[in-house]
Amino acid sequence: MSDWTREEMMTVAAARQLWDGCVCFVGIGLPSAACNLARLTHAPDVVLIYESGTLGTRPDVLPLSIGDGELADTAACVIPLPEVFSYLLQAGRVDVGFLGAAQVDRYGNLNSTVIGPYDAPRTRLPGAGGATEIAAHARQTFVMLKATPRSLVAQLDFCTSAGFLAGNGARARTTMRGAGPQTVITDYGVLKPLPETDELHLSALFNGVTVDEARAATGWPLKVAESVDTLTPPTPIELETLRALHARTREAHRRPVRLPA
Amino acid sequence: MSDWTREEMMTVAAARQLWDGCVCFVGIGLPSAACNLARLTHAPDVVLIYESGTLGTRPDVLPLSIGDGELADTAACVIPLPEVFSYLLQAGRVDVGFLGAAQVDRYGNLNSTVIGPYDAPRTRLPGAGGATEIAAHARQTFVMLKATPRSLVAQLDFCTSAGFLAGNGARARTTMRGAGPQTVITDYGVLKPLPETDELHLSALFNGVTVDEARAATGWPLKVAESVDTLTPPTPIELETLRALHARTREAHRRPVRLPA
Amino acid sequence: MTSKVRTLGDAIATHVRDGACVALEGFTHLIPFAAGHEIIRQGRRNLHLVRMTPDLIYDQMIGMGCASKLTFSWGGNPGVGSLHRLRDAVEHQWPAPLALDEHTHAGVAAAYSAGAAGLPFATLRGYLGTDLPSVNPRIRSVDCPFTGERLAAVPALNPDVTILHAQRADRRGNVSMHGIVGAQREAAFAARALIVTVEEIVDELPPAMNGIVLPHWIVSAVAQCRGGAYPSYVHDHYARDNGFYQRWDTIARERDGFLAWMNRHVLASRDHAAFLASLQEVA
Amino acid sequence: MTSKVRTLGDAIATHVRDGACVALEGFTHLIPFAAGHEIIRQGRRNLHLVRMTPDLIYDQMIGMGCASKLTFSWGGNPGVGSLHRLRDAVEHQWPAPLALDEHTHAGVAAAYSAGAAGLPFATLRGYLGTDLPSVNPRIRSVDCPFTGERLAAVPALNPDVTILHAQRADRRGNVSMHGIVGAQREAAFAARALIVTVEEIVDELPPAMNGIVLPHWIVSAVAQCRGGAYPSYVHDHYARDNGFYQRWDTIARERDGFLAWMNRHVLASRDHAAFLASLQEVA
Repeated sequence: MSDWTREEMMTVAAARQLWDGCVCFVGIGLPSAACNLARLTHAPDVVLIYESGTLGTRPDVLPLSIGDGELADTAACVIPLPEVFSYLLQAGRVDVGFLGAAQVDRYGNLNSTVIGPYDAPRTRLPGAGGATEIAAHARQTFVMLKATPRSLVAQLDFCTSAGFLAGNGARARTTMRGAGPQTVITDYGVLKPLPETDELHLSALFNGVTVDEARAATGWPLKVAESVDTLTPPTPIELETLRALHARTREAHRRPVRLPA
Repeated sequence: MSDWTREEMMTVAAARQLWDGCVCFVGIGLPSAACNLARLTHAPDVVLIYESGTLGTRPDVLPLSIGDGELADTAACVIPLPEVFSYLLQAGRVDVGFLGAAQVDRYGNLNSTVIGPYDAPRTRLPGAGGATEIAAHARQTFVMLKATPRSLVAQLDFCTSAGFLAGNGARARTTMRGAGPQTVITDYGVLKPLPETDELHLSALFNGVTVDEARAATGWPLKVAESVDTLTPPTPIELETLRALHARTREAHRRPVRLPA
Repeated sequence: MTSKVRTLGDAIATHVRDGACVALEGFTHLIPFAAGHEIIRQGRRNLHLVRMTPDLIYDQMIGMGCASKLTFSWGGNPGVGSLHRLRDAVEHQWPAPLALDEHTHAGVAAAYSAGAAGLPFATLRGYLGTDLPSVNPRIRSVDCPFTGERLAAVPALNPDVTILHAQRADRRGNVSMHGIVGAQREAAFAARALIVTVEEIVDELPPAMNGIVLPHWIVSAVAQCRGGAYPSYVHDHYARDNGFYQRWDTIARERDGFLAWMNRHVLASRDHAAFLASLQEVA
Repeated sequence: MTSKVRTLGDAIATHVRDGACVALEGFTHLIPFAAGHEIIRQGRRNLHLVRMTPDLIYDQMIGMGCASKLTFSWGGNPGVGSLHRLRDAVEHQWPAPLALDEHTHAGVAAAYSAGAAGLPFATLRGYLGTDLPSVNPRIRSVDCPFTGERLAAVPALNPDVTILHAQRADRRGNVSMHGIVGAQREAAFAARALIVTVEEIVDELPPAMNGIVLPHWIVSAVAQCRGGAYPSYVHDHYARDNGFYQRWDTIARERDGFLAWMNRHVLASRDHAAFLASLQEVA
């Protein structure tokens, strides 16, 4: 159990950020694993909201899509999608939103729209979905992505979701109510915004990762905290719970689906 | 069965205006009796919507309030009140709205707000409720009220719900989509708007009522159609159905209510 | 797990302050009578009451001097007639003047929805061709930035406290309701604090799928209060006491008779159970 | 009683014309695949497709040349990756250019809601600090007439036709659905015509209380189509075929392979039952 992957550590690091009872807007993939890991370990009363309108859902296995049937079956209730965005997000009723992106810049702004020019894209990405308003309205957001100089970039190709905009308090001067990206979890460690400038800097490293490695994976000159924490590796309970969750999920999704007759 | 009251004739006259399948926004009192009479006679598929959000309801007895439990039990579905006004009325999804009022003027404008000045009322009435937007958005409206020179007035004390405004096409020049009050059913007969001026004129009388009686009960100089129809008295089936409905209603509402323990 | 269960007295004392903007919502069904009586007993003053259909409980609160302002769209005794205490306040300023912020159902419904959605105003095709905008400066207009069309605008309603009655809650504060729901969900999401009285408190509500649930993190307190909506009704629990609504017309017609009734049945009763028992004595 | 029951072929032929604005809604659950295939079979062109989450069925319609414009907020294969046919249309104009009207989920949801409510535009706190307004002239602003605050505005969405899949309908055209419902009700009320495919048609639906019903007078046609949401799912009927979503990534990656698959399984199949049978042959 002492061996763990970087992806497992990302998930564990994200799960630890959640507190019991917090209301959390969950995305598919790593965030979904992290949120359910938190629920199955230290935060049994975390409230998980999937974009599909399932509130307070408690799936036994991880959903493959944001709208799997099990999310509806185990939810406190299922609400229409317009209400998810108006009554919950826009009204400031969500504590934490999780976001991923193709690109993040040093102020935590995100691109999930295009690589290259909008009108003649090199790569057309899926687009904003819920991210733009999660970024604006969740009381805080956590960003999760694997770090490369092409994902942690000096300049976004397109701004899909606002972080701290140009930094130095620019976000606080808008009508956005959420506090923005307070934690960026990469596969080398954790970035956090600096108090004055809002610039993301290296706050903590995974066990066994060096500052140089972090700098090499970051597309801007990465500022480093005076004392960089080293994150506690996954505990046996965290690792067991996460692996059991993944095993249950693989097992469930291996079951063949019969075509409707 | 050949004896009938003026109130019964009002109800029957209103019921006959409804066609099978029409979508009808129902008010409590005479309109509710008229709509259910239509449903129980010539219009079994009339869709009754009560303001409380009960759609396609089929009560066995007349409700005393707009939100009686039986309306919910027998409804196709119950929707939230904001949707009644936005998705149904405002969106033009209602064929007929029924309105009552304390005062109606010659252009079918209605007052249900105050008698006397608004800031120092002689009589404070309940107010608009749903009437203002029913008057604006139902494809057409039917108005029901007992006629006296104090209810059919030359000048409203307050305009709560728009009819034809100042007449002569004034309503058609607004953004209101409904065609306005196409029929006013009083306890002497039926008024309808004239094509050019929009002024309400006497179109039909109850059997046994004279034009002079109608004029005396109207607070403005009432114009009279070249040939005034006489409405067919209630048929035996109409009268039997209506009286049975009222009898069932009285019986149901006589049952004592036990206080919750 | 944090319990949201409180006594009704505690919930009102904690969340309803003098001068607060308070919405006791309910559309014929699920009207929070017990909570209104508790506000009267605790002697709250200068409340800004909000409700689409102020009915008997608001007549009682206004007549007992709790309110200085009313936002509403229809103020009557449904199927019976006038609210005499509301009329007395408006027509003769008794027991105190009552400022009116008068709308239509569509306007209040839109204003609650905007409040629930965290928007500062609501847009509607409303108030067209009427005198209401001329007596209410809170009815304004906005132009569509695409078509140029002029529409009505009303400010969002965000009560300091919304109070509802419902069928069930769990200890965590999740609330389950069914039947006619009026604008209660919107008034709940729009509120800064939310108190819900319920017929029954259970350990944990089952998953509700598309059923109506007020999720616990928008609920400030739940209080068990059997019969808490009487004389209105609770679907699948008890029926509306239409006779009481009719009798109220007589009880409330004169100031003295009204005060005597309120003293005997509301003020002299410790809580809602005692209130219901006092009515049994009369019957 | 007028029956609204039609064959799917008739319903599409009657209501979906070349150049129409069409929304096939569904959020992971209840995606109207069978109806999309029928549109492809009938060879519709120049459609303006609308959907929050264009997924495989829109990938297929775009790749088969049905569409010239797309209003959307997230275009991917959920949990898998890209929609290759959508990307090919945007990146290389194959088989035809595709104009984008790009929004966020909150924006499309608000635009459907405004359309359902008969309003010309929707207001939201949206698109803040992003590049989206700079590439989409249909994202504008409106000032609150009470606070002066500037908010985003989007034009209402009123599709010529909305197409949904649901669990049940009755002959009159009332439709009953449950589970995850996305923005389907709003898209239904916003539409000028509404087609619903269902797993089952019954003589008369029972009273639904607070359940989700599309009332018959907003429904243009209902068509029975078992399995009509496959490879998405229908709560209480069949599960999502996650494997198909994964295989689609390979099928749709190259133009030739895509066209061969569409020819064999969609164009060569008379209807949805034949489509499902053709997949069985492969398996």
